[in-house]
Amino acid sequence: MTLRLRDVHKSYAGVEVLHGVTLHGEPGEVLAIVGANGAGKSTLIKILSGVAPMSSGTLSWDGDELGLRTPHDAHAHGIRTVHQELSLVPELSVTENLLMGNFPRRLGLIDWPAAHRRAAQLLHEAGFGMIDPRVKAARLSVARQQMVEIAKALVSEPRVLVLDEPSAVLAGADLDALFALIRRLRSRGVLVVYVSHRLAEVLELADRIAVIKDGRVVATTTPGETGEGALIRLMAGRALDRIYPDRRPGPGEPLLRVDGLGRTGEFDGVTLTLRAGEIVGLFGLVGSGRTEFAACVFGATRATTGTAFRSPRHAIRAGVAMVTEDRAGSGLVLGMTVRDNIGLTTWRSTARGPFLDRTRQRASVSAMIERLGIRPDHCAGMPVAHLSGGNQQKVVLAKWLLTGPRVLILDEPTRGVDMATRVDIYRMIDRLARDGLAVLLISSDLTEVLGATDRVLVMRQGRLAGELPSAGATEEQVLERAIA
Amino acid sequence: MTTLAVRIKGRDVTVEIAFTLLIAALIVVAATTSESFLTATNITNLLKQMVTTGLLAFGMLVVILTGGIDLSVGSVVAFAGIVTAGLVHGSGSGLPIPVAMLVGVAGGVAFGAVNGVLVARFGLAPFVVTLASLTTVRGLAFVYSEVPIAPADPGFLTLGSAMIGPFPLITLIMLAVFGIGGVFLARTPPGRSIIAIGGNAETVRLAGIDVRRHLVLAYCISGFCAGLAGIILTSRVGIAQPSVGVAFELDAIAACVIGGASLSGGRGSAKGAFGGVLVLVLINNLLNLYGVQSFWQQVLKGLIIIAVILVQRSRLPRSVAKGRA
Amino acid sequence: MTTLAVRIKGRDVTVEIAFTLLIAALIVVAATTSESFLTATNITNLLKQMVTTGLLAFGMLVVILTGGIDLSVGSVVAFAGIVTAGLVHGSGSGLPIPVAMLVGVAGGVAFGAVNGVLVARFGLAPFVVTLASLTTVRGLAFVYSEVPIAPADPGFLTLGSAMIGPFPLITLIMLAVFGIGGVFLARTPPGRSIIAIGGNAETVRLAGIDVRRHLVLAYCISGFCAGLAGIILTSRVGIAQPSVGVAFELDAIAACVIGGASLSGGRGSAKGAFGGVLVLVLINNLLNLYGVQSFWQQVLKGLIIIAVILVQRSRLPRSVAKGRA
Amino acid sequence: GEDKPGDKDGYTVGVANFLLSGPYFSGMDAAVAAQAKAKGNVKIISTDAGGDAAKLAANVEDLLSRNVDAIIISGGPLESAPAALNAIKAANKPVILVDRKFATGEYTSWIGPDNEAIGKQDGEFLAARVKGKVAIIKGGPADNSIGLARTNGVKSVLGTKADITLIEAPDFGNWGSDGGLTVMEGLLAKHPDLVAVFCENDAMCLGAQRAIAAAGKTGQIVLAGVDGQAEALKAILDGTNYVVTGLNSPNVIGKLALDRTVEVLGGAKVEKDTVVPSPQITKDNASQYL
Ligand SMILES: Nc1ncnc2c1ncn2[C@@H]1O[C@H](COP(=O)(O)OP(=O)(O)OP(=O)(O)O)[C@@H](O)[C@H]1O
Ligand SMILES: Nc1ncnc2c1ncn2[C@@H]1O[C@H](COP(=O)(O)OP(=O)(O)OP(=O)(O)O)[C@@H](O)[C@H]1O
Ligand SMILES: [Mg+2]
Ligand SMILES: [Mg+2]
Repeated sequence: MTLRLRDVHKSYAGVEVLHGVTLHGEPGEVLAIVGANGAGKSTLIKILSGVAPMSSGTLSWDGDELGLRTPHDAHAHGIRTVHQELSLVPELSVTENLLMGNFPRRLGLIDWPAAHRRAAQLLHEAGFGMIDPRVKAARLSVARQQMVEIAKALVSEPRVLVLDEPSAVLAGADLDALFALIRRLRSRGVLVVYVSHRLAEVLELADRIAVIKDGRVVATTTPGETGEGALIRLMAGRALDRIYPDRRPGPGEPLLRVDGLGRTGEFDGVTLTLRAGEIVGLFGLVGSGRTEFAACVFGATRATTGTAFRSPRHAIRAGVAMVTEDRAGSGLVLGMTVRDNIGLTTWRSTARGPFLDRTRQRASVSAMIERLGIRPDHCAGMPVAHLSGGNQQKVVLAKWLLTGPRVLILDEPTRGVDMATRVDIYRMIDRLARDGLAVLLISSDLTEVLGATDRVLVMRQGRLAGELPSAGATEEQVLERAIA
Repeated sequence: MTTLAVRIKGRDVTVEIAFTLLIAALIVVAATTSESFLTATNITNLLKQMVTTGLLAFGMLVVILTGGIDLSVGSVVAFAGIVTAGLVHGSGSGLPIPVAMLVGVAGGVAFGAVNGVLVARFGLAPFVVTLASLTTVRGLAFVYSEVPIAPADPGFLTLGSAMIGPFPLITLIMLAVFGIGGVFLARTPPGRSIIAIGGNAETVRLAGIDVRRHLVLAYCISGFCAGLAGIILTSRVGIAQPSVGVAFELDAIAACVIGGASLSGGRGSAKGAFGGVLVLVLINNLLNLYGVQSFWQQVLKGLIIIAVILVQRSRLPRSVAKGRA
Repeated sequence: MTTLAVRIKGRDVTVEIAFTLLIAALIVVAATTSESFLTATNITNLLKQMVTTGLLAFGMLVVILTGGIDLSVGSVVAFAGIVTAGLVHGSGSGLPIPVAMLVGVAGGVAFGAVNGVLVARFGLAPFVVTLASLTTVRGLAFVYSEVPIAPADPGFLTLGSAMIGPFPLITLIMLAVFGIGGVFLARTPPGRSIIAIGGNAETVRLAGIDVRRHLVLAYCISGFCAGLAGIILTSRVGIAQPSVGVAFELDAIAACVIGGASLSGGRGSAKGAFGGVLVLVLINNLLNLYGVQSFWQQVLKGLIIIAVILVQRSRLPRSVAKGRA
Repeated sequence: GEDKPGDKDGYTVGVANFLLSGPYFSGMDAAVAAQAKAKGNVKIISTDAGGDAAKLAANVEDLLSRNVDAIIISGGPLESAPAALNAIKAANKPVILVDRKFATGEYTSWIGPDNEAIGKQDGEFLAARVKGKVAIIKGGPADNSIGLARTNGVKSVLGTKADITLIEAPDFGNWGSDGGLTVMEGLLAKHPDLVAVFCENDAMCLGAQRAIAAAGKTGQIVLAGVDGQAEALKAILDGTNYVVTGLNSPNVIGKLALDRTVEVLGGAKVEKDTVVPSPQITKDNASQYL
C-alpha cells in the first residue's frame, strides 16, 4: 500500500522543470513537500492529480501503475487535490461547489434540500461548520473559499489528499481546524501530501518532509532530525542567519492619517497614523475586514464614513502603493508578459511624449527582476501566468516599488512565498522603511506580524481592537485582542 | 453572515420583483392606452408572436450559460423550414408531414452538434464558429431550394394554426420547452454542469465532469430549438423561404440578457429569458398598436432595451459589471 | 531556461509565419488559377474593396481588445453616410463637402461615445448595448432620410475615386489608420492600457489607470472608424442609402479573430487584424473570379473561416481556448 | 360589435409592408398614405415586418385585431403569405396586394407591374443598340421572383441574339447601390470587354455606373435598369451611359391601390388583377417622369 513516483520528468514548452523526481508516501502519514518558489511543487501536484501529464516516469499505487490522464482518473483512484489557486465557481452556491458532479437525487432530479443538508454535514465534519452552504461562493472571503475548496476534496473519502499551500490564507482558529482535520484523516489511514512554505507548521504536522530544489528531491527527512534552519538551507542552498531584521529607530513625521474611516457591513471607525520609517502590522482573523479597510483607504472602494483617497489614481499620486491579497484577481494581468505587468503602474509617468519609453521600461524592469530575484531570471518576456505562485507575487511587488511610493500597504504580501524569499522581502521592507517609507503590513501570520513590524494593530469584526508594540508582545496578547 | 446571505437573497428577489412589475406595468399601460390591446384577437396574436423568439431564446440561453453564443440560429430556422417543406412537397416522393418535420428538427440538432464540436473539441471561439455556420447554413438553405416552397397539403398549416381551447398549439409547445428546459437547468446534473461551465470551466473539469460533452449538448439544444422554431414558423406562414430568419439571433440574445443572463456565462434563468421574450413581444405589439412609424419603432426599441437592462444591471456585482462582453 | 522564452517566442513567430504563408498561398493560388487576378483592374478592386472592412476591423479590434464588442458599426456606417450626403445635398443650405464629412465622422464618434459610456459608466454588457444602438442608429438613419441621397456636386466623389499614383486614396487612408493605430496600441500608454483592461480590468483600475475613460476611448475609436468608413463608402458609391451596411460588423469581427484576436479581450494585434481583412477580401475576390455561384460562395466562406481559425488556434493556450466566447 | 363597411362615413385601412427599408417600398407606403390624405375619409395604419415573414403575419393579425376595414399588403420580395391571407379571409376583410402578386392564397385584388415585360423592354432597347458581352446583375436569389421575372424578360430577348453573349454576375447586388458597385467591379476585372449591363433595379445600376466610370469605361458600357428611381431618371436625362429604365412607380401603384380599396369597401365589383403599364424611359421622355 504505497504511492510511488519514480523518476518523474516534466517539461513545459520543452523546458524541463522536474528532473527525475522519485518519492513515495504511505497510507496514514503526512508527507510534507517544501521548496523554494518555482522549485516544482505545484507541478508535481498537478501530475499527482491528473491535471498535467508527466513527460516521463511512473506513478504507481500499491505496485500497479496509474495512468492518470484526467482529474477524473485521479478521483477514480481516490486521489483528491486542493490546488494552490482558488477555483470555486463564484456564481454558484457553496453546496453546488461542494457536490458538483454528485448530487443527491430524487426521481432523477436533484434534491436541493438534501443537497444542502449533505453540504452542511460535509462542512461540519471538516470543521468548517461556520460556513452557510446556501451562500454564493463569490460572497465568501478568500479564507472561507479556501475552506470550501478543502471540504470539496472530502466529498468521497479520499485515499490520498493533496493540499497545495492550504494554509496560505488561513489563520488562527481556521488554521487549527485544518490541522485537526488533517490529523483525523491521517488516523483514518489517508495519505496526506502537504505543500507549505510555513516551516513551523510543517515541522508540527508532517511525518516525513521531502525538500525539492530546482525540480529535484534534495532530501527526505523527518521533523525529528531537522529544523527550520536546516530546511531553509536545503531549500535555498544558503544559510539564513536570521529571518527578521533589527527593529528600526523611532519613526519620523506622519505620512498617512486615517480618521474614523468606515464602510457599512465591512469595517467601522478605523483611525490610524503611519509615520515615516515605521512598519505597522495589521492583524486580524479572517473576515475581520482588513482587506476591505485597505482597499477603502487606497480609494478602490468608497468610504461611507470618514475620508480616504477618491481613487487609486489619487492614492498613487500621493505616493501610496498597495499590494492586494488576490494576486490573480487584482494583482496581475495574467495574459500579459512580466514586463507589461511590472510596467503597468509607470507607463504614463515615464512616457516620452505620447509614447512609452521602452528602453527605460526595459531597464527598470530587469533591474526589478534582479533586485527581487524573480525566477526564471530572464522572465521579462514570458507570460506572467507561466511563473510560479511566489514569483508572481514578486512581480506584483515590483510593479508597486517602481512607483517610488512613500506609503506602502501590503495585504498578505508573503502569502505563497518561500522562506528565503520572505526573508528577502522582510529585508526589502526594512530597507524601504529605513529610507523613510511608511509600511502597513496586513498579515494573518502571527510570527511575521510580530517579527517584521514595529507595532501591531489588531482588527476585530471591522474595528480596531487594540495596539501593541511588536517588541516584547506575545502571540497570545495579539490573538486575545483579535478574538471577540 | 446569515443576514448577509439573506440580504443577497433579498437583493435578487427585489430585482425579480422589479422585473415582474416592469412587465406588469407594460401590460397595464398597454391595456389602458390602447382599446385593442385586451381584445381576444390581440392576446392570441401575442401568444403566437412570442413563439419563434421564445424557442430561440431558450436555446440561446443554454449556450449563453456556458459562456458561449449561437449566431447561427436564424439560418438554421430557414434551413429546417425549407427542408421540411421540400420533403412534404416533394412531387410524389413527399414524406408524411410529421416525418418531414422530424427531419427538419434533426437537421437543426445536427448543425448544433457541429458547432458544439468545433467549440468544445477544437476550442474555437463560439462567436466565430457560429458566425461561420450562420453563413454556411444560410448558403445551404438556398442550395437546397432557391425558390420558396409552399406545400400544397393544407395539413401543413395545422401545426401553426391549431388551437387547444383558447391557446394556440405552438404557444403551448413553446411553454413546454421553457417548462421542461427550466427543470433541466435547475434540477438535473447536466443542467447544473452547463451553468457551472459558464462560471468556471476549469473548475468543472477538475471536478471530473466532461466539459466537452456538456458544451456539445448545449449547442445541440440550441440547434434543436432553432429547428423546431423553423418548422413552426413555416407551418405558421404557410410557405418556406430560404431567406427567412435573418437577424433572429439578435432578438433571442436580447431576450436572454433582458432576462438577466450574463454573456460571460454562468448567470441566467429560463424564467428570466421568458420574461425577456415577453418584454420584446409586448414592445413590438405596443408600438404597432400605437401605430408608431416603422423607423421610429426601431429607434425606440433600442432605447427601451437599454432602459430595461439598466434595471437588470442592479443584479450584477460591480466586478462583473466591468466592461466585458 | 533561456530556451523556454525563445521557444515561446519562436512559437508565436511560427504561427505568424504560418499565417503569412497562408495569405501568400491564397495569392499564389489566385494568380496561377485565374488569369484575371493579377490584372491592374482586379488589384485596384482588391485595394478598394478592403477599405470598408479594413477600417471597421481596426475599430472593432480596439473594442475587442477591451473584452467588448461593437455590433453597431454597420448602422453607424449608414448614418454617417446619409447625414453627410444630406448635408452636402441640402438644397441651398448645402455645407462644403469637407465640413459635411467631418460632421459625418463626428456623428460616428458621438455614437461610439454613447456606447462607451453605457458600457463603462453603467457596466452594461457591450454586446447588448451595441445591439440596441445597432437598432436605434439604423432607425435614425431612416428617419433622417428614407430615400437614398445622391449629392449633385461631383466633388463629392473625389474622396472615393482619387488615386495617389497607382493607389486609391481611400486605401492609403485605411493603411494610415492601421499604421497609426498599430503604433497607438503597441507604443502608447492608452493603447497598452486598453489591452491590459481586456486582460484584467480590476488590476488596471488598481494600478491607477482610469478604466472607464479608456473604455469610452475604445468605443469612440470604433465609432470614428465606422463614421470614416461611412463617408468613404458613400463617396465611392456616389449615393448614400440608409439601408447600407447591414451585417458589416460580422466581417469586421471575423477579420479580427482570423487575425488572432481573442473575443474575451487582452489578445490581438493590428497586424493580425489586417491579415484577417486580407484573407476575407481575397476569399471573396477568388470565389468571384472563379464564378462560384453565390450560395456556394456563402457555404465555402463559412468553411474557409473555420479552417483559417483552426490554424490560428495553435496560438491560444489551452486554458483560454476552453469554450468561452 | 363588428361594424359593416360602407355604413359609416370613414374607413380604416391597414397597410402591411414586408419591409420598408428600400426607397421603392417606402415610396409605396407613402403613396398610399398620401392618397388616403387626399381622400380625407380614410385612416391609414401602416406596419413594417422588417423582412420577417412571421412578423408580417403577426402584423396582419395586429391590424385585424384593431378591426381595420381592409388591408393592403406590400409583399416586397415575399413570395406568398398563405397564413396571413387565411387570417384576413377568416375575418372576411378585403385584401389588396400591391406590386407583389402572391403565388398562393386568395386575395381581393392585385395592382402591380408586369416585371417580365419591363425586362423585355430593356432587352429590346439594348438589342437595338449594342453587340457583344452584356452583363446581368441580379438583386438577390430567385426566392424573389420579381427580379427573376425581369431577368427572364431580358434573357428572352437578348438570349436569342447571335451577336450578344449574356454574362450573369456570380454574386448578388442585394438591390443596393453599394452592392451594384462591387459586383460591377468584379465583372469588369473578369470581362473588360463588356458593352452593356442590365441590373434588376435602378439602385444597383447607379452603383454599377460608378464602377464603370472609375474603370474609365463610361464610353464603352451602357446601363439599363428598372424602377425609375429619381437618380436614375436624372442620369438618363443628362445623357450619361445610363440609357434606359422601365417605370415601376410606387406612386402610381400606391395611389391606384388605395382608390381600389375604397371602391371595394364601397361594395363595387372590381377588376381582379390590374397591370400598371411600365413605360420605357429614355433620354427623350425622362423629363416628364422627374
Ligand atoms: N504553464 C507553464 N508554462 C511554463 N512554465 C511553467 C508553467 N507552470 C510552471 N512553470 C514553471 O515551472 C517551474 C515550477 O513551477 P511550480 O508552480 O511547480 O513551482 P512551485 O514549487 O509550486 O512554486 P511556488 O512555491 O511559488 O508555488 C517554475 O519555474 C515555473 O516558471
Ligand atoms: N463568509 C463570508 N461571507 C460573506 N461575507 C464575508 C465572509 N467573510 C468575510 N466577509 C466580508 O468580507 C469582509 C472581510 O473579509 P476578508 O476575509 O477579506 O477580511 P480580511 O480581514 O481581509 O481577511 P483575509 O484577508 O484573511 O481574507 C468581512 O468583514 C465581511 O463583510
Ligand atoms: Mg506552487
Ligand atoms: Mg484580506
